[in-house]
Amino acid sequence: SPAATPEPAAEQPSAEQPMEEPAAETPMEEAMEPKVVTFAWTQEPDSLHPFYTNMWFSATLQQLYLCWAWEYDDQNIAYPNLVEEIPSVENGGISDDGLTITLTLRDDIVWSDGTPLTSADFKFTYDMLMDDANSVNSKYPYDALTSVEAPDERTVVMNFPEPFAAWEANFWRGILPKHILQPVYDAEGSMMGADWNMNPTVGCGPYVLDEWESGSYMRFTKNENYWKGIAKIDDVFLQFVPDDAAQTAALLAGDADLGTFIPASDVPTFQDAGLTVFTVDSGYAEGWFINFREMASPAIRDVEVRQAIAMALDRQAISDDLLLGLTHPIETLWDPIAGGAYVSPDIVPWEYNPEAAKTKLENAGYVDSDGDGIREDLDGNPLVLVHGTTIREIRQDIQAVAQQQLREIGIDLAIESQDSDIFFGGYADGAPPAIGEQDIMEWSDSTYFPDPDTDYWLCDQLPSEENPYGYNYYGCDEALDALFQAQLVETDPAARQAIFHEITKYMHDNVLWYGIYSDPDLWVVNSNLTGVKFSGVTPFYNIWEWDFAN
Amino acid sequence: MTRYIIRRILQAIPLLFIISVLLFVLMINTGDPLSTMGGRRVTRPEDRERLSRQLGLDQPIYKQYLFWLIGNDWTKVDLDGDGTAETQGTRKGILRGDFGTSMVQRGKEVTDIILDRLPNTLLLMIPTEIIVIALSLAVGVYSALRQYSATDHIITGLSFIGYSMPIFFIALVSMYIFGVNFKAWGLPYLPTVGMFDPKVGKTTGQVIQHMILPIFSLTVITAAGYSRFVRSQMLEVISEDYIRTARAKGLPNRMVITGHALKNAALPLVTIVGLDVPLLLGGAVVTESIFAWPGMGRLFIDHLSRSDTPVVMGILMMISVAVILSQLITDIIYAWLDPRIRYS
Amino acid sequence: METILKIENLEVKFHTLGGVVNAVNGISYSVEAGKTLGIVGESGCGKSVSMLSVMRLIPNPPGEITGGRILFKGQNLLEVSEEKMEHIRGAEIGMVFQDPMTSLNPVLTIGRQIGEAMMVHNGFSREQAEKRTIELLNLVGIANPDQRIKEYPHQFSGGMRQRVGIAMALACEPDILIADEPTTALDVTIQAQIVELTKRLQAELGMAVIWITHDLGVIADLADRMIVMYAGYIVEEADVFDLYEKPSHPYTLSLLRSLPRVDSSRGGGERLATIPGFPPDGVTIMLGCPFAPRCNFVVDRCRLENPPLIMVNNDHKAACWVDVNTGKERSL
Amino acid sequence: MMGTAESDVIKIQEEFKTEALTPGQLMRMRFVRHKMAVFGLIMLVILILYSFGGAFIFTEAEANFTNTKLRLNPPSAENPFGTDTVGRDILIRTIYGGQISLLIGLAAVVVEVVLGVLIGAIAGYYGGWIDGLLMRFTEAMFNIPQLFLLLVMAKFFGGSVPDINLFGRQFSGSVVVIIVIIGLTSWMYLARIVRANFLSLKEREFVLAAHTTGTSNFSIIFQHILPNSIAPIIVSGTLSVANAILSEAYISFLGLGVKPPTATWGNMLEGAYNYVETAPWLWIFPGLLIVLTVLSINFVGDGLRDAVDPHALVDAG
Amino acid sequence: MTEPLVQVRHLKKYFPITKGILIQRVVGAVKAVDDVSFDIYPGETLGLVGESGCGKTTTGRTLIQLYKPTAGKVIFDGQDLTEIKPKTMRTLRKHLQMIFQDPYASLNPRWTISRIIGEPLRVHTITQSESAYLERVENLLETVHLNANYMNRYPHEFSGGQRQRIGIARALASDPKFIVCDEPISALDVSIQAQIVNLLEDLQDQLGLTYLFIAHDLSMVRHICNRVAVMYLGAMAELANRDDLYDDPLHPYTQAQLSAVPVPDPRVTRARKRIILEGDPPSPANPPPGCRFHPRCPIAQPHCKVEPPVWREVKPNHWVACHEV
Ligand SMILES: Nc1ncnc2c1ncn2[C@@H]1O[C@H](COP(=O)(O)OP(=O)(O)OP(=O)(O)O)[C@@H](O)[C@H]1O
Ligand SMILES: Nc1ncnc2c1ncn2[C@@H]1O[C@H](COP(=O)(O)OP(=O)(O)OP(=O)(O)O)[C@@H](O)[C@H]1O
Ligand SMILES: [Mg+2]
Ligand SMILES: [Mg+2]
Repeated sequence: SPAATPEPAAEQPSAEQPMEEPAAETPMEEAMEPKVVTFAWTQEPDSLHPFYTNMWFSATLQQLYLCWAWEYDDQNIAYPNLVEEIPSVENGGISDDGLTITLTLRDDIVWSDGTPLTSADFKFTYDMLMDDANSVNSKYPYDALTSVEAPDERTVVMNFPEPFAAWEANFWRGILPKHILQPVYDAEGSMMGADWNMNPTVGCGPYVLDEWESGSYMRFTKNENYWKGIAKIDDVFLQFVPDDAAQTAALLAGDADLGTFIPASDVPTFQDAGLTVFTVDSGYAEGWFINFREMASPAIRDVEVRQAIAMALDRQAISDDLLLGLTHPIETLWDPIAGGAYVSPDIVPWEYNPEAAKTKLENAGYVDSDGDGIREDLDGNPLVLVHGTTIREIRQDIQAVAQQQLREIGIDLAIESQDSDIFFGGYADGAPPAIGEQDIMEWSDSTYFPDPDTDYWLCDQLPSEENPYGYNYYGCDEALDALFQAQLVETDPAARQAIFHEITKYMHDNVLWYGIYSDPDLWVVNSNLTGVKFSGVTPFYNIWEWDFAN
Repeated sequence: MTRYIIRRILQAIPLLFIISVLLFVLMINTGDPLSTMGGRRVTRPEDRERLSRQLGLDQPIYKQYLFWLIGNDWTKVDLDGDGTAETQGTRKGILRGDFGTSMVQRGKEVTDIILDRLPNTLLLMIPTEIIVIALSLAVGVYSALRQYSATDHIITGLSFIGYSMPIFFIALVSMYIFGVNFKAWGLPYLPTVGMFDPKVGKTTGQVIQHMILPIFSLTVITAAGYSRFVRSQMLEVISEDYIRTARAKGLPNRMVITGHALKNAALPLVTIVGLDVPLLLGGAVVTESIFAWPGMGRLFIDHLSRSDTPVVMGILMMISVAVILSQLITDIIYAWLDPRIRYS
Repeated sequence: METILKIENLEVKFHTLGGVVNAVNGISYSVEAGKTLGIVGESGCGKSVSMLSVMRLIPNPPGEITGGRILFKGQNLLEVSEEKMEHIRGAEIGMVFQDPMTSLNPVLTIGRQIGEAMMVHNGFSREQAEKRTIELLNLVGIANPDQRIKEYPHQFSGGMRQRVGIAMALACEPDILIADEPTTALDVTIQAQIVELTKRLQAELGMAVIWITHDLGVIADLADRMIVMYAGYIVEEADVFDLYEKPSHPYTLSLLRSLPRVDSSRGGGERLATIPGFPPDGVTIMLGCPFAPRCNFVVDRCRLENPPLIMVNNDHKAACWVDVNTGKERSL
Repeated sequence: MMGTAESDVIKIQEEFKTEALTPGQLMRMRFVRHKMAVFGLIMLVILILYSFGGAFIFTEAEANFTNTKLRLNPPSAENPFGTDTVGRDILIRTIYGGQISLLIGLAAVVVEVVLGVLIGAIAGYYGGWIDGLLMRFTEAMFNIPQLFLLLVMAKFFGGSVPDINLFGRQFSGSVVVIIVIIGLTSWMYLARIVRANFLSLKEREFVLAAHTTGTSNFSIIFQHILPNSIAPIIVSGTLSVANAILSEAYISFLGLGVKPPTATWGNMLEGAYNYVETAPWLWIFPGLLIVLTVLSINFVGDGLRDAVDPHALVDAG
Repeated sequence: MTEPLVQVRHLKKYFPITKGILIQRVVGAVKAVDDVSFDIYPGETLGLVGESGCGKTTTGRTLIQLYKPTAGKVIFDGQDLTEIKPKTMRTLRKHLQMIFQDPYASLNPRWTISRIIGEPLRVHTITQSESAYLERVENLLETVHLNANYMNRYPHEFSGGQRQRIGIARALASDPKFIVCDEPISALDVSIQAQIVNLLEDLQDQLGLTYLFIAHDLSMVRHICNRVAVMYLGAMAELANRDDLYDDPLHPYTQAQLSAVPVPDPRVTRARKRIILEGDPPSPANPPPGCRFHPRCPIAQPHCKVEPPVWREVKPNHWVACHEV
């Protein structure tokens, strides 16, 4: 992707200039006129408490007002933030048996109100997460620990019952300020109702929340106590816009300096208008999850049919026409992760070849015996598959295209779409994917990015009466299950990579997951901003370095 | 009168009960607020199971309703999933003024969420309603008095069109003309989204500018219906016997219209307005969505789409109460204006 | 005797979907000052329409006065300006309507409704009007008038409302009071009250009264002169005693014969005389006399030529080719 | 003597009986004089021809034919109404969308009328506590703004509904859902009208006469009262069609309506505000068709109302 | 004297005034008919007169069980109608018919004449075949002097008088013994009233019918009835043979009523002495205590205000409810 690699470094020096120029003319006014960067935000965060929201539009903001133990750079490589260094076997941070991880905190880290940030805050964070009274959104991965200890102010010790390969990508994403929340917890028995959740005016990021007017805007102002250096831009202003069109308009008009989740179709317009577009891999991939459970259509459980489908969809056209070439077709869920390091090099991508697909179906015994254009199996059952997805324009567009292209090879795709809270509802709610009503399910998903782990295909995650919330909507494949179980406890990176090569090859060739396109984050930024970099994990990791060029 | 009011309020209780049960059952069986809690990923089963217990979503529906209605501070709840309820509940229930807390904005009081938005909605709706009433009275009466004149035909035609137009269409068209095209033609154009331009800040001038298009759209639609109503009322009234009596007394036409016809014709409008006013609290869902007005309508849509039962129920119950109160107030105003009711 | 209202060849039509209704077909008569004229006729024969024409209150559309003159104190009311007409209505001609339930404005006080005409026509102040209103209510026999002027029509019974209607019509002391079936909706005992009241008021105030009714009993009590209408025509006009003694039109004659009387038993078994058939609908244009199809005295001429009002006796006119006393065709 | 007199009566009556206009004739006359109603009727016929006749020129496959290369083309000779986000021809989609929109309008009203008439009739006829209960329920439904109720219901029924096959065509199951929920949320007004009508008709003397005769309640309801309530039901039903079409448009506009690939005028507008500036043809054409249809139906409904209402003022124009 | 065909004993009909929504509370009652007793003999016409709202219609309708009586008995042909089973009542209905006041409202506008007239035939399966049915309808039309060719027309094609004949034909269809005529002529034009009255009289002669003739036109009642009952505010004031009542009314209300009736003869009517009653009748929801008539009565005495008068037979066949007679 051409726009993916801007050269922000080159612009760094120029950042100095505006500071001086106006200062010389009107020093008073310059001091009073704050520098504000405006974000056009199409979804209003529901909460700013890191454990009460998983909303992307909220989590993304955490680098503004919170801090993680380690964060990720624009290559999605972790670098130490609150810790001296990232634990490893080599530096002794990880015990040889992989059951203990020890963190050593920096000595200069403080909360925005000046209170030092210590291991007590880490321990408090763990305690809060584990306390049922708090009803946090997710206890993962902390429920995999046996305990967290804080032997001294700067040491945090994590104890595991068994090795946990994916620790780096999952722990210590946001530390809670004990001195703020402990009193609330003590008073109310829970931190759920704390004012801080919506109004985190104390944090440890480069900014702190200043004001949030529901439905309108949110303003962050710089943290004067930020230990890495005070941010150059005074305020970050989030303007909530109702939809993509409003966002586009605001960006084009210069009313906003930054926008995200823009429709691909608007990208050329932005580029023409001189705005910078960043394409940042965040591990997400749009794909078809195939249902090969026993309630699925017999046809979709036939590998030949799946392979035929894989050859029948012109994914390149979708990327080129519907997504204006901003992305590309992919083969596995792991394509966007670590530069594809987990994808088997032996994979041969599925080519768009309707004729071959037809032949494949023909050979597998699916012929159109009644001349209606739809093939039937040997028993005369027509080849009808149900494709479901959530309500989103691009997905519904892809459905329409797929329906037509599959019809060309004689497969009738019945398409349906639901609101995501219904689509992803549990087994007990009768949600279509959970109960296995749909043969093909499309959405965009990721692993525990940047870690390749996922437990979607584990056999014990099959939804059922007993396990109503199980989220393996696809099926249990013993071989695949074994591979996924093995990588989970494999702490040697190379060995783990090898397992994933096996997984990806197996899933690709059997078409258990069919990739449509890589789903990177798109950021549109005012070209006047300097120092702008994005990470796929911690997008605003260096926002304190951003500034306005003249 | 006080007895009448008390009786009416008592009568409202079963009504509200039916409404709340109906809506609650619909909402509880609609989508799962937990399913989207994982953000862009599907929520983990362990978390779902735990949260549904901790938020009480695993309870049978009648219990959920009961807790919503009267709270659960009289009983214990099982937070840790060991099967024994050990923690004292904290909810007070809607009857004691506790609308609960939002599911998706965990910990945030529904009351606060609503109160954040209500002023914005009222800011849009009250001027609209005032303009609509004034406009439709003027237009309706004028049109009725000149029945079958060219002006009447034009007004009737226009009001039919306004009445038949989905609000989103007029909103889009007005956006397209006054926002997009006026800008393109270099004319002074109107802002199309939000309440104010963040660059300028939330000044009165800004807010007024941003109110113009939504109010315009709402007015076109509502005034069309109202003015048709006023016109037909007026036509009906001027064919009444008592108008003939007034004419037979030799009153000049103007007095007949203003002194005798207008009050009778405008009276039924009170009922219509009374029916509509509470709906204003709900905001114009569509208008607010299109113009990005941070009001109740958008709040409703946002929380409905995430199955946030407490907030959705809060909004709907607030509107229902408002509807009932407003019917009561309408009756009182009507009685005050209409002697036939006042003295019976 | 002074004639204050003279109607000449009045013609009124209504344009309806079913066709043009000829409601009034060229009627002429006059009203003398201080006297009571009774107009009787069946429903739909044009009684109300002819009176509303005098007030120029025919709803237009669909109604239209297509011909004739209405001379009130010498001026043709069909030609005066609307403003002038407003001064005549209420001030010089008062009108009482049939249905006391609907002809008062439900949302205005009785006091206001009676008083406003005086404020308009006589230039009274509010206080003056109120004072006079109280007097008027006293006059029409409503107790506690100073209380009741603050009340609304629905707080009055039917008979009371009709009294209010009369007070309203009399407010500006008109020269003519037109009463359009003012007692039809009322019970006999109440009817008797209103009749007595009207007689008393006429004696006190000396205005002319036009009393429309279809009840030949009530009018016998009240009228000085009588007009009988049928299908938009006047078929007979006479002094009241003359008319009942010597009805000269077959319609009047049969009507009187078909009425039972409360004061005498005609004994069991005696049948009432009947008028066969039913009145015409006003749309169908008929050749000849409109009553011919129902008439016992019908002769050939009746079916061809509509008879004019003929003086049959001194001051007694009838529109019939036949002399009902002899049963013979008149020689005209 | 009596015999002859009375037979004369008959003879004379027959002779002079003018052909009275039947109520039906009068209604037709009043309707035809209502110029806007006639205009509405003609427009409606044109719109129906457009939606159903158009199907003889274009196939449904063409309506759903995607060509990603033709994405968002403005109106041109090949695509008179332009193309949508996946390159489908908007003209053809409005034809097929029109069928569904009109179908929804009509079918929803059938649901509405059945519910409204049933509830209104029972409440009005039996009165007492049955009436109290039903009317309380009606009032409760009335108290929730219709759009809100529609949205909640659309959500409630928004799970997976299998496609249906009708007249040899495949429809998204959500069409049925939308029909049902529009019907479920709009019967209250009709129920009130019917109830009021029943309340007044049941006291009418011909109904009392039927009671005197010993006629059963069932016959009284269905043979005496209901046929006499038809006029207001038809008027209200006609106007409801317009409302149902609008309701469909509203919920589809908000994304809770009929699911693709089945097009409706409403769901063609979904997300239209994203294209106010960039692709106005995407929303102008279906939007205009909705306005025209609703307008025409409202005209016709208004004409019908005047036609059946004997109190309606006589139109001189 | 022969046995009465209908015996009405202490008949009461109160219409509850209710308030409340789910649970209807009765807060009062319109005492439309309050303790009324009288007999109707076979073959006679009993007139029932009184001011508007005094309960005439309610009496008639309660009598034939269109309204369920609040209390009292109605004995028809030896059977107490208030106690028999609904099913028996339905079969009995063919003997009890009613003619209504408003000829426009009393015929179903959507039914043809033959269907209207034939409804009792079908309900009581009086005619077995379609041809018998048609024949009977034709007969009935002829009985009321209407052309049988009109059978397939609709009510709107007829004038008021003709419609009233259709109503009468329907009432006759099931061969009733007893017909309640509720102001059958008051909506008709003067020139038509006599036609209908004559028809009713002829039918009575031919078919031996018994009528309860409700009217407010005292002149017509005098013409058609054998006996006359006067009602005031839900109760009986006086009941006597026609000439007794008209020539020698005992109750002050009857006297006032009779004196108020205008006579279509100027000489007579102007010579008559009128008793003009003060005020209007009170509301039946809240009747005055004691004698209901006392507030308007010219001869009221103090005890009239407290004590309700007894319904008594002061002369043979002359009943009255007044303290002062
Ligand atoms: N507004 C109107 N539109 C159409 N026709 C009318 C109207 N007013 C009166 N007519 C017709 O004019 C004719 C005369 O009516 P008018 O009201 O004068 O009768 P009437 O003698 O007063 O009868 P009633 O005793 O019923 O009051 C009738 O045939 C009637 O149908
Ligand atoms: N169905 C009913 N519900 C409540 N009140 C009723 C009902 N029917 C009659 N009434 C009341 O009962 C009283 C007697 O009414 P009814 O109709 O019997 O009088 P009426 O003598 O027949 O009068 P009219 O001469 O006007 O027909 C009136 O006050 C009336 O309002
Ligand atoms: Mg009249
Ligand atoms: Mg009656």
